[in-house]
Amino acid sequence: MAVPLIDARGIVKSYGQVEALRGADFSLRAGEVVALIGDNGAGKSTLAKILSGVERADGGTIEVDGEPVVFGAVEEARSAGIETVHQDLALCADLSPAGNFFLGRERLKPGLLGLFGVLDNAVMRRETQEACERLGVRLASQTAPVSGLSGGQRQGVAVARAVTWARRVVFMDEPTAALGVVQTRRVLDLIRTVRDSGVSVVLISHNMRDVMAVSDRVEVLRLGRRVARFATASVSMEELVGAMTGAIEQQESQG
Amino acid sequence: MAVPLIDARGIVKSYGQVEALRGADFSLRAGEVVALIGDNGAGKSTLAKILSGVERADGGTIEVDGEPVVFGAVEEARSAGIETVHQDLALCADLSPAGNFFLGRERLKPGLLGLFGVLDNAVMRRETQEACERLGVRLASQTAPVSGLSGGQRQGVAVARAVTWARRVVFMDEPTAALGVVQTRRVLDLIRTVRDSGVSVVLISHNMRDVMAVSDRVEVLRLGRRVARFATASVSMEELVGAMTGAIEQQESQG
Amino acid sequence: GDGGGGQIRVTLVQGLAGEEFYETMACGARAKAKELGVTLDVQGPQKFDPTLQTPIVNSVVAGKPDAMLIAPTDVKAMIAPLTQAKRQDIKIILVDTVVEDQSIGLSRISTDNLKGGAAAAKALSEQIGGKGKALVISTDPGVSTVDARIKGFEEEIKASHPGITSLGVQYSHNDVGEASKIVNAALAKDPDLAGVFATNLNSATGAGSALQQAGKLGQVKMVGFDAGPAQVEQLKNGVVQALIAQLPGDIGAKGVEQAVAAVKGQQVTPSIPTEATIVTAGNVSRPEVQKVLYKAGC
Amino acid sequence: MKGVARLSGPQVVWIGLVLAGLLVTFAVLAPRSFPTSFNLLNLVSDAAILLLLATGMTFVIITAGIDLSVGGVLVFSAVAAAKVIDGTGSLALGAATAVVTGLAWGVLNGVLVALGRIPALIVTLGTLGMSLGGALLLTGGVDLRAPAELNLGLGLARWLGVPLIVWICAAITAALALTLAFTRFGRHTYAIGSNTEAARRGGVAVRKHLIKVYGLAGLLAGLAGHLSLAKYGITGVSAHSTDNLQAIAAVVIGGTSLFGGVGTVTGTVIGVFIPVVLQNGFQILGVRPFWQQVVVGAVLVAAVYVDQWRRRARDQ
Amino acid sequence: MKGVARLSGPQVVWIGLVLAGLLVTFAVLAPRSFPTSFNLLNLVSDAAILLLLATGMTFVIITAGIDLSVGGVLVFSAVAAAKVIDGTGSLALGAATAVVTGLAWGVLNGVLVALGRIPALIVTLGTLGMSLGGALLLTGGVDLRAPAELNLGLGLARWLGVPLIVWICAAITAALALTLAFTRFGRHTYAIGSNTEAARRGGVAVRKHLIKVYGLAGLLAGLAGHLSLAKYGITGVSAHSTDNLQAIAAVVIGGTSLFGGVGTVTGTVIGVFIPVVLQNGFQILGVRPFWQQVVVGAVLVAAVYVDQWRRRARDQ
Ligand SMILES: Nc1ncnc2c1ncn2[C@@H]1O[C@H](COP(=O)(O)OP(=O)(O)OP(=O)(O)O)[C@@H](O)[C@H]1O
Ligand SMILES: Nc1ncnc2c1ncn2[C@@H]1O[C@H](COP(=O)(O)OP(=O)(O)OP(=O)(O)O)[C@@H](O)[C@H]1O
Ligand SMILES: O[C@@H]1[C@H](O)[C@H](O)CO[C@H]1O
Ligand SMILES: [Mg+2]
Ligand SMILES: [Mg+2]
Repeated sequence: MAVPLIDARGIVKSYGQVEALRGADFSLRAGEVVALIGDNGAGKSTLAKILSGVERADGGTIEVDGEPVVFGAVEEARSAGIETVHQDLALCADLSPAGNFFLGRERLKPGLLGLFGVLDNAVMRRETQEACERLGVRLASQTAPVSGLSGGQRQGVAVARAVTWARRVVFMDEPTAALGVVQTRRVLDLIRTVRDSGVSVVLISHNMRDVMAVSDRVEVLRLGRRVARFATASVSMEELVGAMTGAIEQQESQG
Repeated sequence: MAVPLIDARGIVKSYGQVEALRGADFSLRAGEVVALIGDNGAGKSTLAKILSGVERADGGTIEVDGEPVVFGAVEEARSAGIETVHQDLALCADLSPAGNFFLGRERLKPGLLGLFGVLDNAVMRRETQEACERLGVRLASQTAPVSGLSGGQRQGVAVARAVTWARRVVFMDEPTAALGVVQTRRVLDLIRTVRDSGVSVVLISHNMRDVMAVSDRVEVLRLGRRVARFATASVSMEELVGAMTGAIEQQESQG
Repeated sequence: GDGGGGQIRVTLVQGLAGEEFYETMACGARAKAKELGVTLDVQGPQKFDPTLQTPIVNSVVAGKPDAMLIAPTDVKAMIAPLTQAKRQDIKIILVDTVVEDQSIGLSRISTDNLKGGAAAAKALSEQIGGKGKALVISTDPGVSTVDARIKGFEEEIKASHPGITSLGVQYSHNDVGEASKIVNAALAKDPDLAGVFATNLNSATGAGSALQQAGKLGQVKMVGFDAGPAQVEQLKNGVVQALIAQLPGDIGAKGVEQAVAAVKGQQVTPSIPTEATIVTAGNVSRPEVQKVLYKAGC
Repeated sequence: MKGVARLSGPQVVWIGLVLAGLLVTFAVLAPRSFPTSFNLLNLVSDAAILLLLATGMTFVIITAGIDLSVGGVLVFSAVAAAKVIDGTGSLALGAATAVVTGLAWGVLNGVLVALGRIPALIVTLGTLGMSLGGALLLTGGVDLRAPAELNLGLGLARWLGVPLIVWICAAITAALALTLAFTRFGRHTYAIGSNTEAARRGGVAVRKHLIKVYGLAGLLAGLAGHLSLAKYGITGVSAHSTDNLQAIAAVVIGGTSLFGGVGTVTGTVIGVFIPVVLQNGFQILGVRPFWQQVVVGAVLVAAVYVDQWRRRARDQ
Repeated sequence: MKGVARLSGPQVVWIGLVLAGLLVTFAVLAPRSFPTSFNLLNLVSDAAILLLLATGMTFVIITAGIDLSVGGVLVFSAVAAAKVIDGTGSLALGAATAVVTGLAWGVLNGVLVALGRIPALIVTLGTLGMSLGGALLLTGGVDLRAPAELNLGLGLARWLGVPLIVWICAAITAALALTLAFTRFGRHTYAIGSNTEAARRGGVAVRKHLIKVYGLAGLLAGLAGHLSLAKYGITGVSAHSTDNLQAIAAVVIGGTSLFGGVGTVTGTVIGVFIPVVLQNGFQILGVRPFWQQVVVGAVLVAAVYVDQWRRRARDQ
């Protein structure tokens, strides 16, 4: 079997007194969609933050392509091809949708102006608009700051951004929580498209129907530990809920 | 037929160039659960904010119990018995769950200390914990600020707060977006319980299954206008989606 | 002090640290202290302000020197901390300024700022031929030394120079740029402005710059206070026409002499008035005037 | 235990240790001058009036506001008190005038901030100019003297060997520390600074509360004016231009964020004493004034760095 | 059109109208003194150096930071330049020294803020003391004179009748206004102030950028030091204690939020001129100094109120 793309073992993370992760494992292969599920407060977002370089683990090891890594900063995870849709979206409220979409990857004007760092706002606006429309998200104004967007519009921008830039893995922490019916369907389609293009997807979601619909495998977190892993094809919704709530305990089997 | 509890007509609201509401109508009777649905950016949250006194409409009329009202401030809506779970939750990140739960309604110590405005933190903590647990939301620490809570835990606090204090109406803007499977189920149950106790519920949600499960009626917003209303019992999910996306147009009929 | 038989320890508390007048005073005091073989510490607040000077006096007193030279920043507010110092048996010598309580200060060595202001008025009157509009630029109201100079200036104008119209005082908050703005606006309002009395260095610098920019140097006459190297340079460049020089170095040296005498139980002189000299381009190179110019560091 | 935590918060522990470290260092370096009751009493007495200003500032900054006007309000109140005492001969009336005048300026600040929605920085910069200018108009630019009964009475009075002014400032600071930590008033102060919009939606009367908070800061500045009149015997029209920055610095050193929502009065108390102790210590050690400026600046940064660093370490 | 909007933002329109209103009012009230080319040129010339400081401060405040050290850095750089010119006789070397010295102080601020994570207020309060104390140590507390070539050369030089110093400050301000509005550097500045964490997660090198921003503010303060040396002919060791507050006030009057994320250099330019025009106008009208303080304070608050109020009206 090929080396996993990401293999995290025994990840520990505490915030003051609260132990968010108590030795969590997680693995992901190239080109697969893995759903990461668990009850509220199970540690899913914390794990996603650690694996995308936003937070540092207190303990445990992370390997990417079999090589141990320590993500000291987001840039390092990003240059490893990892993008993330955070649950809290992490947008700059005062910037426009395009400003957020291209944040840290701004397009510059061609020629001399570009050398001075002058932004090509027209191009960035157009590309942002296209990416959002692909998700069915309509933006009333392209220049107004995102603080004026509706919840779903904001989430659309964040999802479109991550999907556009990811080269190897995209973490999606509740990417459809605020999206409308149509937009949600489009995101699920997009997840499949992305996977088909070779990028792995980690989907964090409380919507079991969505999980069943797009994932290849499911990993279940409970109280900061991985308590079960399933192939989606061979698991029922009841089993998933049981694993999350602790009604069903599965022995950890190394995959 | 009885006078509606809330009857809003022709509500208009613009933010700069963006017209969020372009003459929206909405009505709600005592003791019913009405789902307010619509595409992203349709104006649902804006309407909820206006009806709960958070924002002021640019035009249109609002009647409560048949009397025209102008909510100049949140306090006025609150004293009319209206509570709201906002989509952005509106919690004070630096306060504890109990601090948020009792914000503006703090419990004071009995006796002399109370006259000095001294808080009864123990009681507030206990009651907050109980209210959250009723929703299945576990809080690791009762004294830590809510900035450290997971997305679902925060939402749990906000929902528990609104439900506890509402006397006549509770607006719930995507109350289960971040909640786990069990917690979502509990909230739906709670909506029914609340309704049975005589409090009306306005549920804003993109989850059509939840809408079908708990609502008595559905009102559909599209591009800032009400475009359809249905009795839940006699509508299909396809019809709802059609109305939201504009595939199905319904003549406005006065209910 | 602590050491009993050891060296005599004296502390000088300036009215304002980092100001040429007081730094020159410190130089004079240091040289004298070296000559007499006593230890000298220098402290001073960052503003001429009793609320800032009080904690400094308290700290100095906690260190129990044998004597303290101090330029009190207020005639009244500094009485309380100095009384405390006196009770700790520290010999107090007042330099440059004084307090109202006559029992404080075994010796008082001070310039008469009132007289200095009057001298400035005379000098300015002479420069502008006894007639025209005159503007005063000061730092902040409530600084006793500067207030005294203004008072002396205005009284002298009123009493003996009927041809001069006083335009009153403007305050620069001791900011060069502010002083420049003030003079600019004054020139816009009164293009026939004849003279400026700048009560300290920063006021003179800002005013001078404004006059220079407006091409009015020499046309509008200026009299400044204090005679540090920068001011003398201004005098030589024709930015100011006269300076009122005090004798800070002398004051410092005499202060140390008196302090040592007091500690040793010898006779002290209760009051030593010091002179204010008018320095002009005409007399600046004379040796007796050279002597009163302030030293640039030591 | 919980009560103590609320009063000081974990962040106060480290900065408190920094202060303790400074005290020990100076005591070791100057054993015969620094740790004397004479010196420590002077330290406390020099810090007392600033403490009042900084305590008011703590409330203001926790609401994510700022008050640059305190020095001007202090002076204006002192002038008003001096005039009233002069006119009526009543010390009590003078004290009342100072307090009421301060309150009035504070309420004006609060109204402009809360109802006018003008940035607090601009409002209080404006009222700083207005109050100082006003004080100068009242006095003609000349410092007024306090009547001797005040200067020699309240100004010198002691109880158990400690100046009465210190007792007054300490008592008020303590009462306000408790208010901030344990009462509804304090809770609403934190809520507004944490998220004004959420506080409003939660039903906190945000505007009214802001007016009260700025009013409190003004009232304390007014009282500080009276005490300063008693202590120094003058109104000090030119002496308070850096009070605002000193108070703000004390609040921030004490762990309160300029962005609001967090902070304690206990932290502020420590924040008041760190610069005061540094200056006193270096003066006693005989460090030259220019070096003092350099060293105090450097140690201040280092002290807050230690604080931040230890806090972060704890959070991991 | 979009470009213009980005440069100034809608908020600048109203405060710009307020400034225009003030100019017109004074011109009408004092037609023979105020609107003369002599006076207007003086206004511009008085504001030029502050403009540099305020422009640097604009970048800093948009990142939700603050820089109290500008006055100290200005003085330190002026002293360094004066010493170097004195030693080497080279004016160019002096200018370079001032700029590099300012940059160094700014980078120190940036490093302490970005890497040390110490609140910017404390860092820059510390470096304010350090730079001022350092300047005093270098000069022994005695103001240094600029060499005559500088004072009479750059200090007096004009081009098209306008002082060269004004041209320099205007050109730099314009370049930085464009940088903030149209370049990646500006975009990242806004992003950090808007939401540091989101900027970090988005891959903006937050720390490096903050160091650059504080470095820029320091560099501008250094240059301001050199220009001030040329203009006033003196290092002004005691003359710049209110520079920081003046610059901050200008930035906030110009519509930049102390909480970061929004603001423009164009607004700051207007914010620099409003107090300058007020002061000049009232002095020309013959308003007495103490009244000036009162009236300037009141009009300042009113001006920003009009601005806020009109902006809100527009938003409805
Ligand atoms: N910054 C923080 N400070 C303190 N505690 C935190 C912080 N972040 C997370 N926690 C705690 O860690 C635990 C796990 O949080 P996390 O956000 O990872 O949960 P989650 O599985 O994503 O839950 P949800 O489904 O509700 O989003 C929670 O108990 C939470 O309170
Ligand atoms: N404060 C604001 N400033 C500017 N525009 C706003 C503001 N609030 C809402 N809008 C705009 O109004 C429209 C309606 O927004 P609203 O939040 O009401 O939508 P919604 O129906 O709740 O959408 P969602 O399902 O995504 O939450 C959107 O186009 C949004 O961009
Ligand atoms: O001459 C000096 C100064 O210039 C200072 O400003 C106050 O005290 C004086 O005596
Ligand atoms: Mg989560
Ligand atoms: Mg919404």
